[in-house]
Amino acid sequence: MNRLSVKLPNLDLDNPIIPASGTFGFGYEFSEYYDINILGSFSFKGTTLEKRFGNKTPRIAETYAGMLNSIGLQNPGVHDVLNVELVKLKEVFSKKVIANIGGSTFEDYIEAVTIISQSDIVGAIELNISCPNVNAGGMVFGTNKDIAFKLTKAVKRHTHLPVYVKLSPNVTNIVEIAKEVERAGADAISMINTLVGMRIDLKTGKPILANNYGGLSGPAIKSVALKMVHQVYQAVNIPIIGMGGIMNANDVLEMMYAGATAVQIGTANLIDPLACKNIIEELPSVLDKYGIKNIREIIGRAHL
Amino acid sequence: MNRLSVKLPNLDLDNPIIPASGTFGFGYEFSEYYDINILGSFSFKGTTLEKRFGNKTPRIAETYAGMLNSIGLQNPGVHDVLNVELVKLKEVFSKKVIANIGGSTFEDYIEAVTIISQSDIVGAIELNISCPNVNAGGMVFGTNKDIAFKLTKAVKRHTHLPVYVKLSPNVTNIVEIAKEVERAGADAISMINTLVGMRIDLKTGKPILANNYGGLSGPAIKSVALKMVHQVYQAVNIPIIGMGGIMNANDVLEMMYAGATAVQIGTANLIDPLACKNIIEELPSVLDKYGIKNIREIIGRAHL
Amino acid sequence: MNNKYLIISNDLIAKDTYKLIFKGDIQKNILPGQFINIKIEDGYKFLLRRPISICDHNGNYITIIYKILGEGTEVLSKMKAGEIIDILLPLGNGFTIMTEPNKQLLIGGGVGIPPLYLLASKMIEQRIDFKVILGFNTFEDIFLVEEFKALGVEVFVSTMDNSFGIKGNVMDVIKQLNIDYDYYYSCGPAKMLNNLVKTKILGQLSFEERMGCGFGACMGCTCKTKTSSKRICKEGPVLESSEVLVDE
Amino acid sequence: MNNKYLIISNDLIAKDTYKLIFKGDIQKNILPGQFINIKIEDGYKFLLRRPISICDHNGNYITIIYKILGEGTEVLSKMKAGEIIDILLPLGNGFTIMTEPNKQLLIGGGVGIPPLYLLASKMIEQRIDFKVILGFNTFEDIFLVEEFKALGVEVFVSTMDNSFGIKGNVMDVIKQLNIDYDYYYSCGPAKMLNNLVKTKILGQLSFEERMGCGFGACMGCTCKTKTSSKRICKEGPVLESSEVLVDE
Ligand SMILES: Cc1cc2nc3c(=O)[nH]c(=O)nc-3n(C[C@H](O)[C@H](O)[C@H](O)COP(=O)(O)OP(=O)(O)OC[C@H]3O[C@@H](n4cnc5c(N)ncnc54)[C@H](O)[C@@H]3O)c2cc1C
Ligand SMILES: Cc1cc2nc3c(=O)[nH]c(=O)nc-3n(C[C@H](O)[C@H](O)[C@H](O)COP(=O)(O)OP(=O)(O)OC[C@H]3O[C@@H](n4cnc5c(N)ncnc54)[C@H](O)[C@@H]3O)c2cc1C
Ligand SMILES: Cc1cc2nc3c(=O)[nH]c(=O)nc-3n(C[C@H](O)[C@H](O)[C@H](O)COP(=O)(O)O)c2cc1C
Ligand SMILES: Cc1cc2nc3c(=O)[nH]c(=O)nc-3n(C[C@H](O)[C@H](O)[C@H](O)COP(=O)(O)O)c2cc1C
Ligand code: FES
Ligand code: FES
Repeated sequence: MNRLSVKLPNLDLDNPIIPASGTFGFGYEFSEYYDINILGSFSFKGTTLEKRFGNKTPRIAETYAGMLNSIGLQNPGVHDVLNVELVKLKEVFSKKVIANIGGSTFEDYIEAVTIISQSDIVGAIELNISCPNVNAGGMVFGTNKDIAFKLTKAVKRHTHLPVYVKLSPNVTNIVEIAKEVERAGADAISMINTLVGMRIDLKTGKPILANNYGGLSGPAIKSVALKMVHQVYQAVNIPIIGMGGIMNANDVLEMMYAGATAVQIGTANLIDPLACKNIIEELPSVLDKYGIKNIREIIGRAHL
Repeated sequence: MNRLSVKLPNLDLDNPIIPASGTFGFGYEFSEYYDINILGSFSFKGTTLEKRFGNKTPRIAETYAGMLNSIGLQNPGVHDVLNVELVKLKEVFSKKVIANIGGSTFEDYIEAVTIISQSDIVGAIELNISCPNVNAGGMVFGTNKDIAFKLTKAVKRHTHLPVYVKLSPNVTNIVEIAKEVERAGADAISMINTLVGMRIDLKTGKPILANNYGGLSGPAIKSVALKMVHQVYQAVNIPIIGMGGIMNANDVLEMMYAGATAVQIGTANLIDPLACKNIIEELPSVLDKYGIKNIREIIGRAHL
Repeated sequence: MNNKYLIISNDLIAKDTYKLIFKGDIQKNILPGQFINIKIEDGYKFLLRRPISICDHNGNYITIIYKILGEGTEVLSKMKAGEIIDILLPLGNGFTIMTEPNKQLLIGGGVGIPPLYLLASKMIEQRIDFKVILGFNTFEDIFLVEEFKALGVEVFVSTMDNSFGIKGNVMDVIKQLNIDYDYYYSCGPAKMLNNLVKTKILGQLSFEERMGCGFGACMGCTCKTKTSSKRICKEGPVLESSEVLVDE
Repeated sequence: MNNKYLIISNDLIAKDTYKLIFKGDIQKNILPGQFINIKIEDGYKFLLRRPISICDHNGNYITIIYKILGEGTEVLSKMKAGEIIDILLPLGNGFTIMTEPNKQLLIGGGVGIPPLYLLASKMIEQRIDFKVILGFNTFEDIFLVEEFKALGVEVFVSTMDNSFGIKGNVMDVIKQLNIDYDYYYSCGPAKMLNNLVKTKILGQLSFEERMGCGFGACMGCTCKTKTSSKRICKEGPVLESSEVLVDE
């Protein structure tokens, strides 16, 4: 085993770097920039049962050290993802991917999960119960521990794949929700999705986003993500995939020290399409710098 | 009335600029830098019934576009604040101030409020139910709507002064809490206190803050604060004092567009002791730039 | 992939408007109407890149023209020859030059004008006949007019305040001078583009949208067309008039 | 108040260690042991200022010596003569020079050494007799030794790895050379300061703490003393040994 490899339920990763859902499309377009097979895995764009256009534009605003998005789960629907997108992906990617699934009702989630589970390149389901940009479902499910429990349990019954549940940071007590989804059978926890924020255009006096509010991501949220991963690590026994503002290899280490087994990189991909490649290449020398032989040994180090 | 003046319950402000609690001490030390009488008002360091040393150091960490603090309400106790600090302040400041009061129990809060209400330079109480850095009371009170309701109601009975309640952003539903404190008789809402975050030292592998977690403030949280102010503005009828990441006059406008009647400036004071002075001086030209005659007309403009 | 480029010059050419020339190892084919995406600084104050159209391209040199519109472009305007900037390029689809129509028009408004310059050069190379209409707000805003003329094409200029050329916008020019055209290429304010689509005459229009990535990854810039949805940064910024949904 | 200063020079003087001289309208009285607080850049990547001790002061010129310890000091090390930096100064209480004791010692460790240089100069001006002990990790880290010698005082140097001078830390120097002293001024690693306090000999010690503001506003740097609590940035960084709580 190489010094960068880590294990998630049903996924053996060559390294802990996973592009985050929504910031890497369905992956194949990034092979214009580099051979994406160097990635640990990747989480594809949030997919729903039916095709969705998403919200009106503007969907993007900038804020200090962060960005807001209100995409609203634009995606071609799970059938097209299975039959078109993942087929294109297979031509350039030989590893397993993580299927990020959203929905408005329990039935939607279950059906989408059932369908995507047929794909032989999907290694795990990432249950997105934390999208702040949709009216029904999404974050509403992820901010209520009982719904989160029930949905996780229901989805688990409909797939042979491990289910990673992606949590929202927009809650009073994320530990409580993490424990509930663990109890419901979740195999791992992905955290954090975006915080909710807004920007206002001083010239027009109107919110910049057509949808008013959007999800805040990028360096601005890193310390919040670290704290929540650190907290949840103490409360659950399943692995955590940490994310939020990771921009470089140092940030990867910090997130793993907090308790993450692997990390996802979101916003950084949008600013530099080579971000994940650069981070993977940077990692060995950063490990050397801190005298770390093997990246697995640092998971949760801040708790020692 | 000048074009910058605004009104809060019992406070007529020459301008909407108020240094935020915890970032301006008890004010008088800033008169080394400028005549603090130019301020709208100011909110003094969170004061508790008894004297408090606060948490162990390190109490400060930096993060992208933000800082973490875990001061833990260090203050000399309400008696010394009344008899020493405010006496020194009166020598250099001729306006009314806002008394930021913290506590661990209902009794603490009530007694501290009763005592500080005797001061003739205190114009309003700011009930801090959102400090993330204390074990008992603090944020625990501010994240539970029933406790927030009861505490506000109890405090209201013990002071002739208006009570502004300072809310925590670390909640699933801030609107719900804002409505409850309004129902309990709050005269205004101050928001937001800090988000909770952490940083880890890569060399030692330990959290940088002795207390592990701290409150995140500064530009990183501005978009979150704007969104919460915007939401609460739609739900309550009492004025909002907005804060979170305001660094310049543009940020002031944006916060007032979102719905704030006045603003507090926190972290900016720490980086530049002249921050509030600069912002006050910048305001008229920024109003001119956007064709605003009078700053009162922009409160809540983003809702039109 | 090395995204570093050397600034050759960065000069004020009209009110708040700058012309920046940079140089680098530009291996790729550049089409008129494509854009670049600039990282304003290394830090995270301006986290996102700023999209700017390619105005001219010559071997390893690219020219852009941009207006100070906010804080990012303001910082950009202060950069000096000799400094290095981080740019992704070329992005987007670009204009497709049509050879059939014989009364073609290039219609540009304000900072929508720059991409039409490279288009005009290419059309001249292909010996296509066309006219150019450029609309500005006021005399002080005017730029690139001389350069278009130097290409040897007929150029009509309008200003909203009648401080130069014909009074009004580009549509007023067409009406007043009774310009006859059977195809157009356009870039400019959304309202102008919308009015052009309404004419039902066929053409290509370049749109602006707030972008997360600029290269197709985030779905931040998607717009609905008559038949599908398109990412302005990838399947755009140039759309055919026949597919554009009109804003009534 | 204008916090802008001009960098005169910024040179590598030992491993990862830089000497920066800047100039400005320095009206205020500067005491040895006081510090400055530097804004590394305009943006918000490094939001907080970096505190660095004043090493030397001469009219409108101030010298600091700093080590690259993280990202902020790394960026600082790349700044060049002619650039402007934003600095708050002077901050903190500084050392109080004692005239009574007649076997005084200046004890510095690593990047704690710089403030002792200005102190030494002032003590010489006041014709006070003293010796200097400077501790480093290794030969490559050594700086300022020649400058101290040039003041005409006796200087003892130690290195942990025995690559230069006496082997060990400053306490080892005192023991080995049997140096007799009745008062000291010290700045250096927390452990060294703690050991000095334990000797029970009287002296002044300069402490480091992570700071929010550096000028007393945030209570970020408070430490407990025997009788009260003090802000390292305001009632410190220099504390008297008699008030310091020992860490056992
Ligand atoms: C495909 C394309 C081509 C463009 N070509 C040109 C050109 O050739 N010349 C020129 O002057 N301008 C052009 N623009 C507009 C230019 O991108 C904006 O003026 C610029 O991004 C403003 O940045 P700022 O930091 O000054 O403004 P801010 O308002 O401070 O920027 C904040 C955020 O909003 C975005 N933003 C603000 N206004 C716009 C806008 N109109 N379009 C897209 N994003 C915006 C910024 O990119 C940034 O992410 C083009 C835009 C697009 C999409
Ligand atoms: C009163 C005082 C005087 C000092 N004098 C000197 C000096 O003369 N020469 C010198 O080389 N160093 C000195 N230091 C230490 C210097 O402040 C830190 O090395 C520097 O802040 C590190 O910044 P960074 O961005 O490189 O590190 P980072 O780790 O990236 O900084 C992150 C944050 O932590 C703070 N921080 C990190 N280490 C320290 C530290 N040891 N002390 C205080 N804050 C820290 C930074 O200021 C910043 O806010 C002094 C510190 C204090 C408190
Ligand atoms: C443009 C954009 C689109 C996103 N879409 C999704 C999505 O479809 N599903 C999901 O679970 N998270 C989505 N996210 C959240 C990210 O996966 C990630 O949780 C978040 O951005 C924090 O990581 P970062 O700070 O590295 O960006 C999206 C984020 C961005 C910026
Ligand atoms: C060092 C520090 C100390 C603080 N102490 C208090 C406090 O005592 N009481 C309180 O209500 N808020 C306190 N706060 C929170 C601020 O008043 C303010 O709500 C928060 O910092 C957000 O504003 P900003 O981003 O402008 O700093 C403190 C903040 C900082 C940075
Ligand atoms: S801006 Fe990201 S897809 Fe177009
Ligand atoms: S650093 Fe703010 S009080 Fe000392």
